[in-house]
Amino acid sequence: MLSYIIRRLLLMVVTLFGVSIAIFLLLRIVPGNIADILFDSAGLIDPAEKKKIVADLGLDLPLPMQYAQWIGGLLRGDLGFSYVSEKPVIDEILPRIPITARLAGFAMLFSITMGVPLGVISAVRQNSGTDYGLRILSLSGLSLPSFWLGLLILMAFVHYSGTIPIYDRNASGWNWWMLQLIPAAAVGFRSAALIMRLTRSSMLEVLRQDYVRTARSKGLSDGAVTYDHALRNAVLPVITVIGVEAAFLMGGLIVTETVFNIPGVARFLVEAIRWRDYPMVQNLVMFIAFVVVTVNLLVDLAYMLVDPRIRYGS
Amino acid sequence: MKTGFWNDVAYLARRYPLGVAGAIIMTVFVLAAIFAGTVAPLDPFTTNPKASLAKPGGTYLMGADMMGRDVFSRMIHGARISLAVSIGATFLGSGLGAALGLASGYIGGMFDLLVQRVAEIMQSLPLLVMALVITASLGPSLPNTIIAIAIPLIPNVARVIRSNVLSLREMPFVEAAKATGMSEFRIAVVHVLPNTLAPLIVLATAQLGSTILTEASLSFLGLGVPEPWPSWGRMLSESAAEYVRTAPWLVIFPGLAISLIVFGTNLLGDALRDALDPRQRD
Amino acid sequence: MAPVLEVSNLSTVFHTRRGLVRAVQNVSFSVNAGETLAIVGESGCGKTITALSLLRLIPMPPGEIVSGSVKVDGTDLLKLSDAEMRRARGKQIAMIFQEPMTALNPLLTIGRQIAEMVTLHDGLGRKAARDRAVEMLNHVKIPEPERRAREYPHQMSGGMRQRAMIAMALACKPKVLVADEPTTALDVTIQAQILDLIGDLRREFGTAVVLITHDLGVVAETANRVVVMYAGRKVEEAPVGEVFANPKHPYMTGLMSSIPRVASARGLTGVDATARLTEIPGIVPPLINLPPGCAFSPRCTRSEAQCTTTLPELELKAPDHLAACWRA
Amino acid sequence: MGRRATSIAIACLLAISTAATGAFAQKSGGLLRVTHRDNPPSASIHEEATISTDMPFMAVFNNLVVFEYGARQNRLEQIAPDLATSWALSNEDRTLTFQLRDGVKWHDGKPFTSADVKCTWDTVTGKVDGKMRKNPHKTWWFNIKEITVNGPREVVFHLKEPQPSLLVMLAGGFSPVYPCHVTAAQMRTAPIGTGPFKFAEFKQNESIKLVRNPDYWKPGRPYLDGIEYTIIPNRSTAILAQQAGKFDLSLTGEIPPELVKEIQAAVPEMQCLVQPSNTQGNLLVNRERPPFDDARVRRAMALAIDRKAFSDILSRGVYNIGGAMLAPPEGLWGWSPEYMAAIPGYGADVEKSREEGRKIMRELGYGPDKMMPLKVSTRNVASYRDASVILIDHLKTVFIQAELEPLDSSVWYARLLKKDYSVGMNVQGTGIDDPDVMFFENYLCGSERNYTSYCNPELEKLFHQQSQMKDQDARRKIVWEIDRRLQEDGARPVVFQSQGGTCWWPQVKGLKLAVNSIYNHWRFEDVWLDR
Repeated sequence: MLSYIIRRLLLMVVTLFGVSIAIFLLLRIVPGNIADILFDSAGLIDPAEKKKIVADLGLDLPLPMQYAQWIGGLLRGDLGFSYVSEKPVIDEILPRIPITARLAGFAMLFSITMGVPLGVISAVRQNSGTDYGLRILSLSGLSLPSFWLGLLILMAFVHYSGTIPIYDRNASGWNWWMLQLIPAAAVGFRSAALIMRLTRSSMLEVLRQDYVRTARSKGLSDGAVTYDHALRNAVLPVITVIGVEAAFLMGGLIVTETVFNIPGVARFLVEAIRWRDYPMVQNLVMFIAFVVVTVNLLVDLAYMLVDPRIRYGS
Repeated sequence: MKTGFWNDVAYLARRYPLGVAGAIIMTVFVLAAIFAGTVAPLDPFTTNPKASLAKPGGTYLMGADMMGRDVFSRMIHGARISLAVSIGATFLGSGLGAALGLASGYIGGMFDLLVQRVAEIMQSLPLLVMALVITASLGPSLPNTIIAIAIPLIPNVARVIRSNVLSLREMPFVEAAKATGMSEFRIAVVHVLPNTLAPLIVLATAQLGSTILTEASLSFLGLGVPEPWPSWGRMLSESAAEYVRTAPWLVIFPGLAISLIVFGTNLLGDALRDALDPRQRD
Repeated sequence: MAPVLEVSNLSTVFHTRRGLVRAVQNVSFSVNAGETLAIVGESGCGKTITALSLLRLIPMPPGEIVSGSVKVDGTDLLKLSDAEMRRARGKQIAMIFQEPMTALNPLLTIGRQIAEMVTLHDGLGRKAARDRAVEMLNHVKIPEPERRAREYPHQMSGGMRQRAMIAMALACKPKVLVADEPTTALDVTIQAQILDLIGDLRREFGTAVVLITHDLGVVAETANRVVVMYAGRKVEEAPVGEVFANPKHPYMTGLMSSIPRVASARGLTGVDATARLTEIPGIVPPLINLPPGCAFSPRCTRSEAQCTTTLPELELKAPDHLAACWRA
Repeated sequence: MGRRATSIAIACLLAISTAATGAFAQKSGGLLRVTHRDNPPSASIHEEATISTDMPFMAVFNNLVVFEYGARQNRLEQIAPDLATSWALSNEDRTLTFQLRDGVKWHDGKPFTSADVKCTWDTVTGKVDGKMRKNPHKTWWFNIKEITVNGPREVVFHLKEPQPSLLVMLAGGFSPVYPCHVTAAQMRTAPIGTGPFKFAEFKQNESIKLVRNPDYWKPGRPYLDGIEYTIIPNRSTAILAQQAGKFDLSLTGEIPPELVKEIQAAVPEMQCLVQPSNTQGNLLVNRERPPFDDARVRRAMALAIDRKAFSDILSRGVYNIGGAMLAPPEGLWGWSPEYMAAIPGYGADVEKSREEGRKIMRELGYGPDKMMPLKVSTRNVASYRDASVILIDHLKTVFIQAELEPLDSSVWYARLLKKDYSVGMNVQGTGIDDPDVMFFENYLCGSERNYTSYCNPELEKLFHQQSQMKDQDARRKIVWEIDRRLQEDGARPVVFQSQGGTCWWPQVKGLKLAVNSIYNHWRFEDVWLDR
């Protein structure tokens, strides 16, 4: 167990190292740098001034040196300064993390609390009207563009209640909860649909298993069979998907944060890419990659915890 | 022979009614895309100041956009773009992924290790971020959008195919082929590849819908297929969304089209999965 | 002595898209306390469906028990409400399955799975149920039962798992035990141990055992009576000695001739032990649209015109020996 | 019809402002909540040329002089004191002397002196390296020879030639006085000024916050406790949020005219003004690259353009049609309608012009069966793309089959600079409605923003001539002539002059917008909230 975790942690380091090289190079393949963007925003180019900025920011250094500078700083905990705001990157990123984390957390919570029970219901009532209804609901969850959904939600709110559920850092009480849950539902709708589908098919698979028949032969009630014996087994693949979704969720977060105007890391990242704000993008992507691999590790550990076959190694 | 085929079709239709619905939806869109030139009543690019934001009905079946271009005609031509993006990206991504997965699973060793690491690295970069960076570096155009959406698909496909290949390698018929002295490459292509096709098709169909959604998201963020090409994502984002009160048709029709075609691919994908991949069958 | 289990005219069908599958048709048999009845036949002939029908574990839909009765101590299980039936399962009638690996829930400890049974039916508390589980494991001769109770199925060998399965099935001392191919998935040496265990417990608890198997060797060693099934119907029934000594139905004859061990092991007559091993040509027909006559006739070497047109009734062909064959 | 919408809005505005000044009931306090469209590239007004920086940060500063607040148009005749209490011209109008206000303090407590003024203009003229990253308005100050101080309260601008318009440029929002003792880097992130509001917070992509300067030199001002800009990149979200009452005011010029109508239909009490947003759509033709080195091709292209169609499609006819200078009635320097009607390509009969264009193209060997292929490059931004799409549509009428090439913003200007394009569609902003700003920035031989390298020494003489003129009416005649020749030469055909809307709830009082610029009225010292 311990050696497994150590092995995984080592692999994590390798992956993150790969990510750092990938994002570093990717950014520099993209045409234009911060100097171009700054001049674009001012509507002119004076080659001399541009050259000066490039030199000031060290963008004329050879790539390996730039990379070494970045990674060296990162290892020392120094993330450098944003090219755009000229403030320390850490000060820009840190306050935004809780905002996105909350949104992602609520979204995940929403998708699990909606997806798993509905998936179970759908499976238990296979081929009934309820099942068909729920399957169509989950398929539409996978079919609606999330920003479209978000826009429709905004529009409906303004139209019917005269309020707009966009981010408001001064919100409190009931209002705060609304402002958290509405975007979370918009972004979590897709994951909920996915989890529901997966729970359903996994549940159907499990319900066909011999041990479910055994459980029924023992005289257990349908409820006990479904929730105590079957569901426990059925959620295993769902857990893995939650891990995979963590990376996918990021994409949904970007558009949802845009629609609901939430100042989180996801939208910020897109802006930073647009501005070619290398220190910002590089460190943000590293952070996101770190979260993704950590979530994957945690998911695998959770899997081990739930599944004794893996825990004791067979 | 022919009656046998139709019997099979009839059986499949009864067995997977939702899949048939999906297939019909897809067929309608594909036909619209192929015959866009004949089906569309108006030129999708011609602007007309007098028709700006015209209401649906009459000449403009689904209304006109701000530029006075016919929404219906643009939707039909948009089917071309959306299908080109989704089919192109899925083919490209699944093809490369399958090749990589096959090679990785079959060659094994250092190569496999390397491919796995790279796949892991790609999977820990958020998909939309990769697509954003790629479109930004290649510039917005139809082929570039396809590439940008295809690349993030690769690792997932590669992984599935790889694990498939690993289990196939142990299969008796592969052992048997080895015993007859067949070359490794030939075994890979003749015996292993066809057996990975079923999961590949299932996976690819599942991706079809999500590629359309990714294109729509990219368009929403100002990337994706550029004007004047009428991609649905482009049509319902940006300026269209702003006129939602006076001209809701600008947002509703393309949004419905996207939802419907993705819905169709999902229905079809489910049915294909059931039919082709018994292990995942409901 | 009145039989503990009395099954009469049991018929089970499946409604499928291709048509009605008559999986079990008019099957009747009875078992006394402490006795073993074996149901034999090739796979696909309706044995397992019969077993599942006894516990009403047929998935409904598409399955349906259309007629008959399953009486345990005079109570017809088929007439019970769902809740009453659940109380009967495990308490009145329990079942063990063919594949001990998949029949046990991989995520629950053995102890918990046994304890669950006794908590449910005997209303024992947590601690008491746990003690009972350990006791039962001890009973089925699992060494270190305390430790094993805390283990998961995958940590045990196949034989051990089947013992645990038996412990679970017998934990509430059911009157009837249905064992569906309990040894098929096990090594030969383990098979004998398990069969002995079932035999011992049967005697000890006075349980009536219905043993489903295709292995005539097993039948010969453990059963008191034998029911032979083909294509969903009972085609022959007799005490074990009688059936081996004097098989009436060509299907039974065919089965016996494909297994030399039976003959040689028991030294029974009627089968030439030295004869070449013969297999019954053909396969069990699909149970949709069965021909009007004897379902075995297409494979039967002794088939004649009547066999293909008219269904033979079960008749006493010898004392206490029923068979359904025109040629017997 | 667009004209009418504008004039109604103006009438509305005047009504409010008279009501506001009439009743002496200004209330103090309150936070003014404003929407913002994007993240300002920095907080330093001198380094930026966008409303994104100008509007939120103008209230942090003071100028030497300002345009009279509440005047209908920003013009030379209506300039008021700010940090300068008075000014005088001498030495044949080549010396401009300012007397500076006493007792003014920077937000960090340091006193404001003439050195700060000298410092600011020495930096923007490039005389001193102030460590600014960029200097987009450098061309405005071409005429300044030297700046000297005469004690802490007097500063003197020495000019090369007389230039009345210099005051106009000094009065604009882009000409704040910077503190000498604060670094350029800090001015970009946390600026220090003398203005009515102090900089409080700038969260990237999130919000900008200003708070009341209690020590403001103008007694009793400002009324507001603070101003908060919330950055909402999605325009539909921003508009919905304002309609829902989350914001009092929108970023100026950001709401398309068509949407202003929509908003006012939905919320009748919302006050809106549609006015020129000081940007214009230009057709850029690379006159060095064949076949566009042929003046006939350029002329045919110019003849294909239906300016009214652009205005109708992009704004339901609200956009102005004119030359380089902003058209009347909002603009001071644009052609009168009668003058314009006689200019080729501006006539009412577009079909006639296009027929002429087709004739030219036929002579060059093109026709319906042999269209000239072309790539129209533009920035991948909605306003640029929409205009390009219309342009492409119009070019078809003169046998040109064009294809759109959208370019990432970072690539766009680099391509322009390298002249790596054939035909481009550009949308260009101008800070102040003044010919000096327009001509010297965009049409001077060798100027950085002269993307098409149009160079006409004869016309350049006229640039200087009009710049030195004192009589503004006589000057206008020359400006019209220059503009006409620019358009006839196809230097950079102006396709439309954009307008944009600004909306605010009626509780926002004392907001007075001039109609010929969006950049110069955001000091907010007279604005108050009636809540």
